[in-house]
Amino acid sequence: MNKLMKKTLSSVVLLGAAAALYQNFALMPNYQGLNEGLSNYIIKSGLTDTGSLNLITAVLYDYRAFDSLGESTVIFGAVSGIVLILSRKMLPVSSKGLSFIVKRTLGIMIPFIALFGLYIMTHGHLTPGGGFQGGVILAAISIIFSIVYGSAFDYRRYSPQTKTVLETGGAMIFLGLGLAGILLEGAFLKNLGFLTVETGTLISAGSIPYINIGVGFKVGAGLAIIFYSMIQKTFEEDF
Amino acid sequence: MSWMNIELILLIALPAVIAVLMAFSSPFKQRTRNILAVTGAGIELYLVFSLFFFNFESVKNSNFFLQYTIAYSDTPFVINFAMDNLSLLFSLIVTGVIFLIVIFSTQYIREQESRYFTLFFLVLASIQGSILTADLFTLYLFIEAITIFTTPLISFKKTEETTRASMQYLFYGITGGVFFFISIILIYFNLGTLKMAAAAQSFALISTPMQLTIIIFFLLALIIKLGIFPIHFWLPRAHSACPAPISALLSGVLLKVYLYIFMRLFWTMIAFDFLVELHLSAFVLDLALVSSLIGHVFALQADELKKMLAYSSIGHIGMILAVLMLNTEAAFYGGLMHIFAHMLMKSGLFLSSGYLLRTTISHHIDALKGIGHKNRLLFIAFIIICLGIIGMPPLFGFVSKWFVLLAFLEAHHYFGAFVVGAGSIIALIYYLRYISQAYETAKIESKTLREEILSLKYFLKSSNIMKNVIYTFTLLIIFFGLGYKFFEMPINTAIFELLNPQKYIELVLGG
Amino acid sequence: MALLEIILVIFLVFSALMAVRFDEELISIIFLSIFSLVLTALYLLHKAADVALAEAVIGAGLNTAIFMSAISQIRHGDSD
Amino acid sequence: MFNNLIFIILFMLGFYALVMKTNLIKNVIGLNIMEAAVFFWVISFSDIGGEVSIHKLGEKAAKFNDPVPQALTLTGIVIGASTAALLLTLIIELNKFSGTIDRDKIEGLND
Repeated sequence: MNKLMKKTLSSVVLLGAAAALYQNFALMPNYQGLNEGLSNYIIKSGLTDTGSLNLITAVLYDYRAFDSLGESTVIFGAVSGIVLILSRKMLPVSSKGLSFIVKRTLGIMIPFIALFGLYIMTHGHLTPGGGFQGGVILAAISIIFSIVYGSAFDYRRYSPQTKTVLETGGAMIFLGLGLAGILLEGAFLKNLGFLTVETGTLISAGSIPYINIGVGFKVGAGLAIIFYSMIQKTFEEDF
Repeated sequence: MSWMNIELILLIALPAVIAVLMAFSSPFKQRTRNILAVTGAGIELYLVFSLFFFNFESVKNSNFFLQYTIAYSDTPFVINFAMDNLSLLFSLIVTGVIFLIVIFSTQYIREQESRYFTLFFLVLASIQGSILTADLFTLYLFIEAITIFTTPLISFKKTEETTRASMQYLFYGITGGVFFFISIILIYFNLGTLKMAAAAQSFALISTPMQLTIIIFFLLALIIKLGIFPIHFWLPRAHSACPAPISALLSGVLLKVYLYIFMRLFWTMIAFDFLVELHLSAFVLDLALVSSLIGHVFALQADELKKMLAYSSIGHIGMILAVLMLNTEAAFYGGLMHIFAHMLMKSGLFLSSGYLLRTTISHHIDALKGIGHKNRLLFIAFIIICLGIIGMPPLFGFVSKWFVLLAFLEAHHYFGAFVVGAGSIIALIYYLRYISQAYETAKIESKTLREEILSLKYFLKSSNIMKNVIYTFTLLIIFFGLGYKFFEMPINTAIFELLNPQKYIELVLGG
Repeated sequence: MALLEIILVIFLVFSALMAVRFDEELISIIFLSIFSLVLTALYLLHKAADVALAEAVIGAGLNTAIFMSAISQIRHGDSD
Repeated sequence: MFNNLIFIILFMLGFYALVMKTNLIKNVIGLNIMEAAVFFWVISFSDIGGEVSIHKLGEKAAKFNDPVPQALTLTGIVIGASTAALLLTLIIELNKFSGTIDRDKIEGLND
């Protein structure tokens, strides 16, 4: 009875809030890309400013690169937090995986997945994608290894130490490019324009591809560490 | 150009770099790590202090302003960092308190130090970032970062209670973050900007219901983060579960940083007149006062020292928010003064509670029995800070509470004045309850007071460092209580900043 | 085009509803993954290719794996 | 508008799961749905019928979709994923102590 009352009461409150919200959101002006806002500027001069065909990458890694730096710091903090919360003395790993067929098939597929991840990472300024997406695809390889081959395989190939080094290396690339921006171009995280060969090719858009690579390794290694530290306990019985 | 005002970036980047170094410091000796931590926080403090010192004249004339623009300075939407008198004052005091907390934690934390300091310095970096940023989305990012970095620190002891508390903290924090994101994106869609200054200039152009939506989502997010009355359950749990330095960080520093963000948003960005126009200021005022009373009353029935301190934080934060809502000069004076007083006193109280209870397992009131005889001098310091927070005359807490009371009386808001007085009286009862408990036992053989004072001359002896930090807090409270005039000039310039947001807006957009 | 969007949106709401409704966590998580996948398609329809890629990789891929690894470690009490 | 309606339905659904469900995993799922609802609304609202905001070499596109909300959404998605991971980690740890993930059965959470 009490539970039912609580449920109806909260449902009524939620519905009321929903109705009020709907009333207000219906008043949003029709969005037409804003004549004087940011977006118009980016669309007009994003290519000439940054040399990146992909405007979202231009925003993420050039105009608002500091946000991306902060975001990768958030992942770094989340990784250290999760490792702190889950820290264990033993690292129980399992070498038991799935069946032979699955292992073979994925053995063939994984190089292509890695290639795809690297492609997404390095072509962030030309096609959809970028450091984050490519990095997560690389992390997915680690996840597949853990599931299919058992976490011992993943542990042997890419130990947590390697991943930590990769993660910090990625962050250092990002930060180093930011500092290089101060020294060479005169502002923190400013794009290094002299690195561009020709707009529209792989080596263009100044430092954006390098930032993408840094972010990719950082995010990929970080998320792989998160998954790895969360999965450890699962296979304890195998020992 | 490139080196101008680079300190603003340095203030954020330096703690982050130290955090990364700390992450790899596990093979180091403990001593090396402690030196690294204290040096890092010290350099940070030196940087802020030098900003204050070398710009003293312009601070005095309240035309101090620093700005650093990242990358393209000629585009309409760059991320920039700005520091005016208000942010300088906050940055200075926050960094000072955090410096003392770092010194304390070098001795207090005995396990997993490298992870602890990694997260601690990341929190410091995001606090500095959220104080300095002039961009809404960067502000959102830093607020989320603070929430994410403090969560593992709350569950640092890894017991059931701490895990539960930190999980609840994270749930509430993320929900608040989602509300914040909605507000920011609404501002972007309506005004096409993410800069606080540009949004401030054209906020009046938004239709009134939309303004209401934006303001309500901001208010919801900040009320969750500040632990104001309807959504305050998580606060005492989270603030009492963690190790003492983290309690001091959360209760002493972080809540004030959220208050700073509150001021930045509702005075600089959204002019306060909109809140008055929409009848929200009176509502928030009453809510904050009720929250203040409830916090004090709950503190009365709390049986654990740290929980009591956390509930008392709810009381004080409610009071500060209420007095700020009066929107008069006297109110700002009292409110800002009490923000700093409470920052010092609550940090001192949490640190000394951590020191006093470091050997006992439970924090229950019974565990305090006889503790006043064991550590005489330290307990005297504890009592002095308690008296300060209750509002006894020569101490800092009295001065600030007095100005808050005056502000309420000046605005003829007698309920507010009543809450301040009643809060003090209730606080007197619950602090006395704990103090009397500490002396309630037969005499225990221990050092005499004289011996304890004499042993203090080994200033840097590791067993004395924690005590010395607490004594520093006590001395600061006595010192500022007598010499509160030191705060007069900086607070007045900060009030100037709050009452004239036009200056900030013009300077950010102009340069 | 419009029809496709309507179908997808209905499916989106349906999968969210199922993810909230079902009591068993495994089914909820699978529905959450479907939710992310449908959301990816909708992002593509709205011409947000980068976000679609991120949602597909993070929402449907990584999140599901993390959720799964979480529920595989959770012991249930006497009753649920 | 159509998208507003979907946003509010999804948001309230997520909020319901966050507040009313007692299963902690369900609460995380609710939080995820809430965030996804906001992101979906942002993307659908900023869609003004333009092209994917990527320049094509040698062509001049007439109209692009706004890239800034998409960039913000991307950041939001990544932060959401890391918070979900952190929350689930805490739930695993809590489960070790109390042996359940029912919010009502864990003392101290049932208010």
